[in-house]
Amino acid sequence: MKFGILVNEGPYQHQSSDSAYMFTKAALENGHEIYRVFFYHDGVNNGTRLTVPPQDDRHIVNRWTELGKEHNLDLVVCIAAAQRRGLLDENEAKRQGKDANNIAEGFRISGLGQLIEAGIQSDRLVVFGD
Amino acid sequence: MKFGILVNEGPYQHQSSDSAYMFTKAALENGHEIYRVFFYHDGVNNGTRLTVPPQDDRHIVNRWTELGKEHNLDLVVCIAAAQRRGLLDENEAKRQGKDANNIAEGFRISGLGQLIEAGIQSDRLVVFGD
Amino acid sequence: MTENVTKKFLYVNRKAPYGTIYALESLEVVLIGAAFEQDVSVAFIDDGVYQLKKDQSTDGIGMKNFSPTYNALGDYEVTQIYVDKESLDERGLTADDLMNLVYEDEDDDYAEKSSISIVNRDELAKLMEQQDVVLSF
Amino acid sequence: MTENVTKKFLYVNRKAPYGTIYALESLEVVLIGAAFEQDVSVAFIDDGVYQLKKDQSTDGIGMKNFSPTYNALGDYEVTQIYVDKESLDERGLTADDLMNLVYEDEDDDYAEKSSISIVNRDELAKLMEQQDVVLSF
Amino acid sequence: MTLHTVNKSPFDRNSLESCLRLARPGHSVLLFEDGIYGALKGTRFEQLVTEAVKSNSIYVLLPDLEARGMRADKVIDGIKTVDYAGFVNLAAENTRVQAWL
Amino acid sequence: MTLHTVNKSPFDRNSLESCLRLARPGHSVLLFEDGIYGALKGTRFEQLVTEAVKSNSIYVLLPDLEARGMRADKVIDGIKTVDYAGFVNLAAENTRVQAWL
Repeated sequence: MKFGILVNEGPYQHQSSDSAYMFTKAALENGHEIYRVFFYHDGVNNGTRLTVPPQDDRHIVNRWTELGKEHNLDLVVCIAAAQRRGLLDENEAKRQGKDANNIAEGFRISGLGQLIEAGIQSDRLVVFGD
Repeated sequence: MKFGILVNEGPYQHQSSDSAYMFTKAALENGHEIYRVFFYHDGVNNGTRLTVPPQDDRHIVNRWTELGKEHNLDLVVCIAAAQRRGLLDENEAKRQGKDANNIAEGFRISGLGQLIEAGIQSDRLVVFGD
Repeated sequence: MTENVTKKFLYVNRKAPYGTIYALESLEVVLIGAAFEQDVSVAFIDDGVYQLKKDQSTDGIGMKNFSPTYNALGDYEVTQIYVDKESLDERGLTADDLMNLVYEDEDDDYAEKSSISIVNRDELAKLMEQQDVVLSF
Repeated sequence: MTENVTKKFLYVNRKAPYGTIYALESLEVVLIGAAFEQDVSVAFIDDGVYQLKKDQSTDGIGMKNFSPTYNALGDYEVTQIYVDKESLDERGLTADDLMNLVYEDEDDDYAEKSSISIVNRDELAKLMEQQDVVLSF
Repeated sequence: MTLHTVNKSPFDRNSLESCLRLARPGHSVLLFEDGIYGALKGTRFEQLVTEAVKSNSIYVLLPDLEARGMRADKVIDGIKTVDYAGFVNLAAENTRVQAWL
Repeated sequence: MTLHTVNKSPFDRNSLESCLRLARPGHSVLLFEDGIYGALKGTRFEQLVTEAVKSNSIYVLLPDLEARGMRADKVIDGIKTVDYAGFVNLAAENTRVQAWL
């Protein structure tokens, strides 16, 4: 079965990102497919490569990147939400005249249409938020 | 009277940062002093220079920077909370081996002791959060 | 862009405007989603009903008043807007307190009709059960 | 670092652990604050009382179990921990459900004593009213 | 005296009820952000707040009220409206500010 | 059939009550994250949830329960515990998943 995942909160502040990760991992382990993980609202902050969590804690961003690499996941950060919150890739930084970008490996920035598309193409859409 | 301000949430997702700004501005306009504005939890995300909000919306980060410049405010981002969430200045980026930083003008990164100190030195500490 | 599938989408709004951004960013999803020609409904439950309160005026808080954008829903052919009656009741609100959201009915000589249906618990529960995709904000 | 002022600090915890980070980051403030030699109290109210539930085991959720850190409070001379009785009651919890937080009383031959006081509404309200600084998480 | 601040809707969160349970007589309570919904007539919480007005000074932040399409005439009798400067004054006049997050 | 998910404490938020009001008989409800507090015996919400068990299948996520120091024997009779794989199964078995955020 094909799942779409929506993550509405950033890393560490709320458990939503942890729960979404555990759900996604369990779905993959049980033979399901993940059509897309879409990061919206503060969820876009899951896609920054600048986090340095304490060494005895989980690394939420790297965990997504690694799961993504292993299973060829489509990790999509909403562009409108990302602009409000300061999450940029190289192209966006250039386009907005910013001197740095902070997107993590394995994430890509795209429009809200990708969320609707995930709703259409997935058998189930599961939402994690506050 | 000397106020200390604590901001616990990031920009745009919650009104906390807006309310804290409006309160701080009103306090200054009414002749009070702001000892320090301390950004904790997701509040650290108020200190990123990479946001690009829609043109017809307020620019929360720049607004803090400008108010800070005008009134010589001490805008302090908690280092531990900032590390978890990916908010770095140049020194921190170097120290952590990161290839970019994202702190905005007028903010500085420091320890939680600065919050306690704000509690000790201010006449009133006002907390804005979720 | 996508296969030619039509699904029933429901957007569920349970949060008040301005205190958090969910209401605004939910509306942005609904507007973008309208381009996909799905069967779209929007529900306002609990504090979500406050999103439709008329006379919003945000000058004093320095935030953008996005409530006029709800008026655009009709032009985007988002015409099925459901408001939970119990949520209105416990807030002391009636239909008169809400913005008058309308659309032009193509099948009825472009007559202007209200997009808002005030529904009871049972009607709302049934509506939810008919959906393919439920997006919660 | 600071002038030689002693103030009464109260940390108010009203949120459950793990669902959000407030409990953990509040505890970090309390520990750092302990170095400032202020008069520190910590209150647990509403879902905050769940922070002190014993037997926490986070292996299954992949998050760090930070509950053992509460045991360090006594060593940091944070010995005034107040738990709201009404909050325990409506959750069906008693003192036995909580971690046994203790400190060694210097003034009583280092006898081990409980840091936790279970207080009623009136005691808690009075405690709050005695503070110079109230930090809420 | 304490200024208590409540920024969440009483329908969504328990912070207003918790605040009113633990605020002492004579204390002030400011309702702002989504907390303003607790100040309104006709809601399920009207009685609770009307009762509180008898022993506490209750304030509501007008800019937050107006943002949400409400006006001062919708506010429960005895609740006073303030602007941000009034919020600052309340924080200064009281001995401490306690936020009910 | 719908799988409803509730991730907040019923003491803090209204999402459990709202979910149970609008879930239809036969629907499933999963309590996870801070939502697990709604599954416990002895709380102010026990009766509400015990009543719901009669018409709905209620589940609680065991890893979230254990993280918070609770065990399966504290759970209201009739509520079933699941792990993340069980959560995935529930999402797959039902026609849709509705989150009560």
